[in-house]
Amino acid sequence: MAFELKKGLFAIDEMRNVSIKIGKVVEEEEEWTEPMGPTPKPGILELRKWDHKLLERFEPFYAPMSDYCNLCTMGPCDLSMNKRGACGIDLKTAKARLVTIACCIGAAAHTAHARHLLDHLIEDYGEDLPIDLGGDINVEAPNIRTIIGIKPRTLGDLREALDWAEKEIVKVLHATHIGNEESFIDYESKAMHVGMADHIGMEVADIAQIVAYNLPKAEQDTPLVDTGFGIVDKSKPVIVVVGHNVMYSRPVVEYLEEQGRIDDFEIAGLCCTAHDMTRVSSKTKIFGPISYQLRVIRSGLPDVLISDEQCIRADLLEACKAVGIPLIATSDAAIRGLPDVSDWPVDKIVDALVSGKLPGVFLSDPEKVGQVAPLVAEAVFKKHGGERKYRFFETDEDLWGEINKCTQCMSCVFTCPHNLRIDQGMAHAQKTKDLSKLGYLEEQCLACGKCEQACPKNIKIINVIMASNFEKLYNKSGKTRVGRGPIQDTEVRNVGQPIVMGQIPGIIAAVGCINFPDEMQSIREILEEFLKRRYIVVTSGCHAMDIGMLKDEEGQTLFEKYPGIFDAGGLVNTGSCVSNSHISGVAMKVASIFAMRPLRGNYAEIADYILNRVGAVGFSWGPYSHKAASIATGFNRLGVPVVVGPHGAKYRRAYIGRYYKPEKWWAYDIKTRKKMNIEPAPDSLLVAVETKEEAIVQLARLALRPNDTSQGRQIKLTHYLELSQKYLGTLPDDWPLYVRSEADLPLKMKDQLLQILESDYGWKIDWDKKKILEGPIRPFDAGFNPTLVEEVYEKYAGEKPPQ
Amino acid sequence: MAFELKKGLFAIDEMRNVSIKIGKVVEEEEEWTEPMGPTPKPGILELRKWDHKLLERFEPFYAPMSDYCNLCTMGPCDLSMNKRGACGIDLKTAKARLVTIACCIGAAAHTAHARHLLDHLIEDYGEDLPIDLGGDINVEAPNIRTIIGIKPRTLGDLREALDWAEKEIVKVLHATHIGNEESFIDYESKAMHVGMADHIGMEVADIAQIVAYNLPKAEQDTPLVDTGFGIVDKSKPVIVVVGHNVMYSRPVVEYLEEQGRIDDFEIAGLCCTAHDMTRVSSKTKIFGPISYQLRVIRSGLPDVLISDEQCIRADLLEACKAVGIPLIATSDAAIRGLPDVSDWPVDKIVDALVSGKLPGVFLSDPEKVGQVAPLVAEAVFKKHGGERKYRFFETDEDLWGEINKCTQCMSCVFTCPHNLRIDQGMAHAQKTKDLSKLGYLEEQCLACGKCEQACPKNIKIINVIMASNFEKLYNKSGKTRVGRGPIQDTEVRNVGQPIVMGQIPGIIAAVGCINFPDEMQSIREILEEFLKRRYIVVTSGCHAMDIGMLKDEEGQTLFEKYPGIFDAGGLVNTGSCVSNSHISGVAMKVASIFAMRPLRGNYAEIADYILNRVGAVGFSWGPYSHKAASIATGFNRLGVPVVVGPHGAKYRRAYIGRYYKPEKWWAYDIKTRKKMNIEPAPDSLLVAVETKEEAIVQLARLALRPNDTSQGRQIKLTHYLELSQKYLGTLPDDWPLYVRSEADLPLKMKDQLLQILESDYGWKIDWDKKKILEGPIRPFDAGFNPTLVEEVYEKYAGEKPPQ
Amino acid sequence: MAVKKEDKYPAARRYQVADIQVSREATAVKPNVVVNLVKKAKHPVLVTGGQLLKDPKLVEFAVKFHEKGIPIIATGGSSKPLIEKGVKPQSAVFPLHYVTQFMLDEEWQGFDGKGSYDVVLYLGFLPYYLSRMLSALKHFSKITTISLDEFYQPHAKFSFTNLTANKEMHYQMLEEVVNNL
Amino acid sequence: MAVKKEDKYPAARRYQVADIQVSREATAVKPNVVVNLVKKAKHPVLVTGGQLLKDPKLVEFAVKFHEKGIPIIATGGSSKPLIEKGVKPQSAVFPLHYVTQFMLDEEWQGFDGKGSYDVVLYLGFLPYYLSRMLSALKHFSKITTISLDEFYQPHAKFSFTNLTANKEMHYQMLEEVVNNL
Repeated sequence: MAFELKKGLFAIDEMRNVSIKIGKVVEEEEEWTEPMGPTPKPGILELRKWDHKLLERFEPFYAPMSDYCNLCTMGPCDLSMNKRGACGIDLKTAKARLVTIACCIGAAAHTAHARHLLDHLIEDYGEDLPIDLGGDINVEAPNIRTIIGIKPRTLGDLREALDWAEKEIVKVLHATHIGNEESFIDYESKAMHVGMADHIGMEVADIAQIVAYNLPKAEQDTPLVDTGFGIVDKSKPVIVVVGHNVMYSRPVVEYLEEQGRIDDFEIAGLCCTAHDMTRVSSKTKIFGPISYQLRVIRSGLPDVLISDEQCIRADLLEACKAVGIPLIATSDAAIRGLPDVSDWPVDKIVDALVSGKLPGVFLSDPEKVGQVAPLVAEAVFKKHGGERKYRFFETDEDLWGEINKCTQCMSCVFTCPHNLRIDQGMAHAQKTKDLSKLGYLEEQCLACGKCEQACPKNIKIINVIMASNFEKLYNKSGKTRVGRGPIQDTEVRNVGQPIVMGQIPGIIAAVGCINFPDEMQSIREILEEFLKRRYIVVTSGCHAMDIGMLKDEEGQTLFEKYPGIFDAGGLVNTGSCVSNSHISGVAMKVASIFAMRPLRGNYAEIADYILNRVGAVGFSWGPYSHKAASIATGFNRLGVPVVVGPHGAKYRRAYIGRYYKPEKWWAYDIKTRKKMNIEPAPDSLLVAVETKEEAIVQLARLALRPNDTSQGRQIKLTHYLELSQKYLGTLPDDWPLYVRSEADLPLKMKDQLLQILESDYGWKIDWDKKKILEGPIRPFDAGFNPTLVEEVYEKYAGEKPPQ
Repeated sequence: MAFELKKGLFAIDEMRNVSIKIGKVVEEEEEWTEPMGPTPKPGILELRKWDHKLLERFEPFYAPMSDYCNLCTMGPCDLSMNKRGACGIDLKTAKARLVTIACCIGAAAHTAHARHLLDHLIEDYGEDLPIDLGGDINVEAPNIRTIIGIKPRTLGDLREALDWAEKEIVKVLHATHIGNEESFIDYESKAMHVGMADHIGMEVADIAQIVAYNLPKAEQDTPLVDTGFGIVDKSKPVIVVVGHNVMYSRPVVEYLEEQGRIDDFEIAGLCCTAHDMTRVSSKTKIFGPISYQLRVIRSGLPDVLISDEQCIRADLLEACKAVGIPLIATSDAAIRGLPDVSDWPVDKIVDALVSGKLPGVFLSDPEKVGQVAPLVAEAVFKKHGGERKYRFFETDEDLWGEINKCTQCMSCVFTCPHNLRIDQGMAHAQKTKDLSKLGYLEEQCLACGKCEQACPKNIKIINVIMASNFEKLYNKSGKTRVGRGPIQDTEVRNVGQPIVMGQIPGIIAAVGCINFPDEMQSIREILEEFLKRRYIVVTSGCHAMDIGMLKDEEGQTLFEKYPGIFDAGGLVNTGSCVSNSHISGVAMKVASIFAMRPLRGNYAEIADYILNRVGAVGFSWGPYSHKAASIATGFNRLGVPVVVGPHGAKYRRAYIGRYYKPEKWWAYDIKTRKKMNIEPAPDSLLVAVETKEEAIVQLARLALRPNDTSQGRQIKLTHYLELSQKYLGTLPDDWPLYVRSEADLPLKMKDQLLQILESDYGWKIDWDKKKILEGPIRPFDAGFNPTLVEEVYEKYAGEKPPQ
Repeated sequence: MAVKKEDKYPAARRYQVADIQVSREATAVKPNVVVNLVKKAKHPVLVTGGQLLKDPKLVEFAVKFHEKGIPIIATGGSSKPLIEKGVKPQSAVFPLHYVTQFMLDEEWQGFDGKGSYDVVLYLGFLPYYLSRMLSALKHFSKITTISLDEFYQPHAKFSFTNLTANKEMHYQMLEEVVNNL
Repeated sequence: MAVKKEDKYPAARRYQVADIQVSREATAVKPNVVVNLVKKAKHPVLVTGGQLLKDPKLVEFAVKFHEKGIPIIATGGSSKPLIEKGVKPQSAVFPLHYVTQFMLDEEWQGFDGKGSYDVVLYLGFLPYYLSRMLSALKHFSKITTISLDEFYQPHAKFSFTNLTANKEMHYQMLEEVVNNL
């Protein structure tokens, strides 16, 4: 029995004029017995000590893009050579401030996304909609539990987490105002704080949409959906969605299913909305990531385009106009200057778009989007009768006309993010009539369009490149496993021990954008190396859809070759950007489910646990966005190192430790009650690598953890050494640092390695027993129980930590 | 009778297991009868139509500082000549995005400030502390009423407003993420949205501190406090506070008053915390604005320094260390890399600081700050026995040694924000031994210190300049009227009609920072022109304290010469930065109290009212901060134009209308039911002027409003024309635009002006009656009732507006 | 006296070391180039700024420009000394910020109604303030902007070189321009 | 063959038109300058990057540097072809990002323990990746950085000019450097 008191004045029995004031009444059917940890809803200060520990070890590195600061009117200021500006800030601190702003923007993106979605869903489904992520999930919201200290039971409960995130983002943003922080270390601590908040925003968004829209609930065997440029049946009207928030376009599926007409249309998506559409209905398809936006639009394939928010091209309207595709913008984050038609009747909107009276509209009512888009698509389709307007070039002459304009001035090369040698492709084509050199560029091209802006001859370079690889591009298709959302508790239970003990050599979390340094294939090659070696590979967002369109020689994508299970050799797609929270979440769940560490309001202990024990490594081969920056920074605070591709160096800041400074590498050992020197594992939290070879070796390297068992260390070192030999042609320089005893050594190489340790490093070896007598940083101890956190030490050791 | 239900499980009578869910129960002792307007708690969309109206007329102007965008790793991108970057954004939109980010930072500053303060005050005073701003204030929170749609009665009620502001800031910040908005107009609308939110943040902060700390409540005759460099009695220990949030340092006063020792110390402040300290206790003093920070620190005057947040030099710790002043940082927005000693006992902290073991500490507990600071100041004072360490130079030889190092390489000149001719000052001194040229620079110098960073000879240029004006600087002292907070309802009632009808020629709101283009005196000269002409002048923050240290020939400051009343010829200091909300608030109160326009959730109507009727003009002679940017943008959305000094052009964006495009200048007239052409009054919302002469003329010009009565217009034109003649040497070019009938013409010049209208402009004049027959944009109509808002028209006209 | 000695011609050192985030820097020009540009212009104009209030020499030069038939838009209060010397500026009340906004509008017919200005000369401005205006015109208009101030202006299309160390040379260069118009 | 004809020497066009927000641009140098810098260095080192995997000529040149006694830090997987050619790099496993972080530490003794490197040569990098590292070293260290890549690197202290249009000239210049060491 329940009754509800609404907002307003009310009376109990006869007691008029009684005023009742109520804080928050939680419906506690079953009390959560986990005791509250030290830092529920932490502010900037609560975890600063933890951050400073990390930052002392993993020292911030700054690579300024601009030597100047223009942020206030006392400037511009020349900060080169670490000079100070008019406000007194120096270059490092100014860059740390920029990074903090970027992380605020990234965290704000997911948090505002979550807020929109949650408000909308509560309106539609009620705040009491239970959070049910399926029978295999008891730890439903590890980030929220750990950071906020609550156990959300309903949609409505999620608001408390979002309130906190918004408050903290605003606080940190405040600190970026001129004349606040003067320490780059404290800016980094703040960046980590909003990075952590980002994971709350993401978790709220994904949990809310999973429960309200009934997306897959941690299923391992979600369907495989078509992915790639060549996926759509061109004989149907094509509806294309682009963006990162499915709430605006989901009603399209709903409406068409209600009408029984879903099979009469093609619904395909670009970027994360594509992922989430496939989670709504596996009848939808994935075109590809942001680098496919201009490809798809200029191909003329879409009959209508629905945009929502984030990572959408800022010339979308112009691009659509150029090929006559009506645009429906839906999110107030990206209104695109369009007229707001949200209160128009459906037929008036459809007419305006089909007739071309309006090239695009802003329509914030998702239900109307659901009706308008199919009607527009069908009408536009009928108009062109399947003969779409534009396909890069109408004729071959047009293509060659463009190519022949090129004078090899190289303006394009010097503005291309990858310095692609378009000049050479053009020259080769001009000389030999062979398009293959241009076509090969398509495999690397971001289709960002800057080359066209720079070209003095106004050559449609993107179209030339796409047309030159036309066949291959149109045949690009593969399969993506639909995003499953969270990892099951049972899966965690199964793999917790092997992960923590090191027998599963690591978790590689391949997430982020598409700013790869190389052909797209490289991401597949890197990940397969780890899948074959039975690491767990988790992915999401753009990386997941890229994997989904890359086939091996046998024509199979990784999703087809490897199961969707969270276990050794599994390839898990969690879903869209916001599903990244399940990756941080699963690290927390290992601590909670396997090691019984309490999550509730207990962030530092959990992060410390993960840093020392969980061999998870983030990998973002092509990061470019602020979201990627804040997600990574959130992972870093949680003790998870992240390897980024070479463009990632442009984030300006990395966290790289100096292995050669022994004083930086220590832990309290709860078992021996000593402060001990430890191996530098991992020795960085954020590092940009140049090549796929380097990426592979670093990922294996950074999966090492101080708490590895002998067996685990042996396995991890085996992979590390093998991969180094394979890709670097030699044993890695630093491998002896990770050897605690002979049991850590890869079996097959044991003698050889002992020899090296003796001869090159002067270690003492007992050759009879093949034992190491002297040399390692520390001896192996099976009971080693490391922590960097004084409070954690005290909690488990029952005494103050040693000095 | 009241009882309270706390958070948790509870039962009513016997009904165990009943669960009660309650939304929000408001204690409504007296119902607020004002009906809810159309836009309570508006999101980005609700006021977009209003923004687009403004932006259509007051077209955004962009003056890029950098041609490049470096915000994502696909860049850097060359956007020069409005090219598009890798994400598709063009230069204008990229700059609009930067402005939006700046406004988010500004709004976040005040909002986070408010949040800290409110959380702290609710803890100390309880959420039920009533909002009582004195008997003369019924409209207690005009911004909150108008924007949020609530009438806050207690501290606790303010949370609802802050929750909204945080949510909206995060939403707008989201929109600045790569790949969101593609329209600069929509970015501007978002900048206006957070600018408006900023006024909520400010209003909450100031109301909360007024009621909790019992600051002056709209009193007209608040005390005058000492202001300027030469204010402190050097024979006492000197405690200096710097920043913008008084909650951290107020306990110093409290503690010393409790101890009965307040007179044994000097407590003086820099920046807004100084203002708010004088509101706490008029025994405290004001050193000056941010440009006085290095002056004060390097002079060695302080015995301890307490910093909080915003606009504090980012080399504060280094500057303090250099002269041995212990630093206590208090706000988590600016921890400055210092160790957190908040849980140390007081004596341990005092010892660490006095002994110099720690050059500074972070101490987040305000009560402890209150005890530590006096103890430290006294101990330090005892140590040096009144002989403070440093006074720019210990000896004259030291000073001349520095001067003689100068080679006139001019590196300083080319890095100085004002291009001050330090080289000439140095050369003159070298040649003639006369320091006066260097000393004169002190009057203009921001003391930003960039010159020292650039000097290849490492000359202590700041110290040279300060020492060269030593006498004058040390004698600089004046009086500031303590910030009164809001304007009384009765004052509004008295001046409402003359303001709206135009008999009070305008309200000049001089607010913002100290990046003046000229000697500081210029601000006094400008404002006195208007005070003499019986405009209302309102001020706050740095502008208010600058006015307080500038004396006229008779040695009087404006505060001593003009009363603190909100009436013609009054000079009102509202207080610190956050007190700016009372300036937007008073414009709203004119609409509410005088014109009976409902405020509640009714923003567009109120802004439209102000734009057309209230001749208020913001003036920021030296703006530099993000806060200033967002405050101004918030004023702009409210229909208040803002004139900024020349450095303000570096905000990159202005809103400037084109008077010569008649189609842009129109209004619906509710009386005649017509859409009419109107005079361009005002014709810009944000404009940077170069000189004080220009500032004066523009302020008078922008105070014109379409709804001026004949008498009002006549008065306003009289001032405008007189000032133009005085400062520009001629009648302004555009004066005929503002003439609706002969009654608008300044009496003394009437014939002359009619002559000009006939001969130069071809107007038809009836010379017998001295009447204008033909010429004006529109005839004067006493019942003219203009609005730009269709809904407002409909509400009052009872029909759809004409086309 | 004309500027002749090449070796004495100062380097184009921009007014602000940090204001150089530009894709295209102003060409530093000598007086004869300015003369040629103005002579070829269809609708040239001189915009004067508030620094005329501080330097009477600049007023004198502006007057000479006017005498040579170059119309003047006076900003920043510079109209006052000009009017006192008999110049009638095309506009006196609009700050440079307005003037620039108007110039960004290709349809604007100028204060004299004779169509848009194609060559705009600047004299007597706070360098940082002028810099922003020149930046706007560089990116968003086709107008040829020429700064005649003592500080080299990187965002102009053409600018006098940096003459801050040699006021006399600055005056000489201005002299050379007005003499040859 | 040495580069001789002055008029054919290409302009120092930076690798990325937008990466020029710099207070100090690299001096574009010819091979003999590089030779002199290296000869005068106390502890020079060549850092090789991942582009050696794509251009065997670069590997050859790196080997020649090594033969002339310049130690090599191999990054990006470049160790593999180098080791195959008999070179033993000082380090193979650390990416350039690590190497740069180590170099920023004045106390670092180098991979060989012989003290900090004073002159660092770069060969075979993705230009945008190298650019960021050079920027860090420019602002926060005293190291003399020299880029030998085909793209001119504005943040280096010294850089080969832009040679992208003329691969042969690039090879010739490298040849000239190694021959004269």
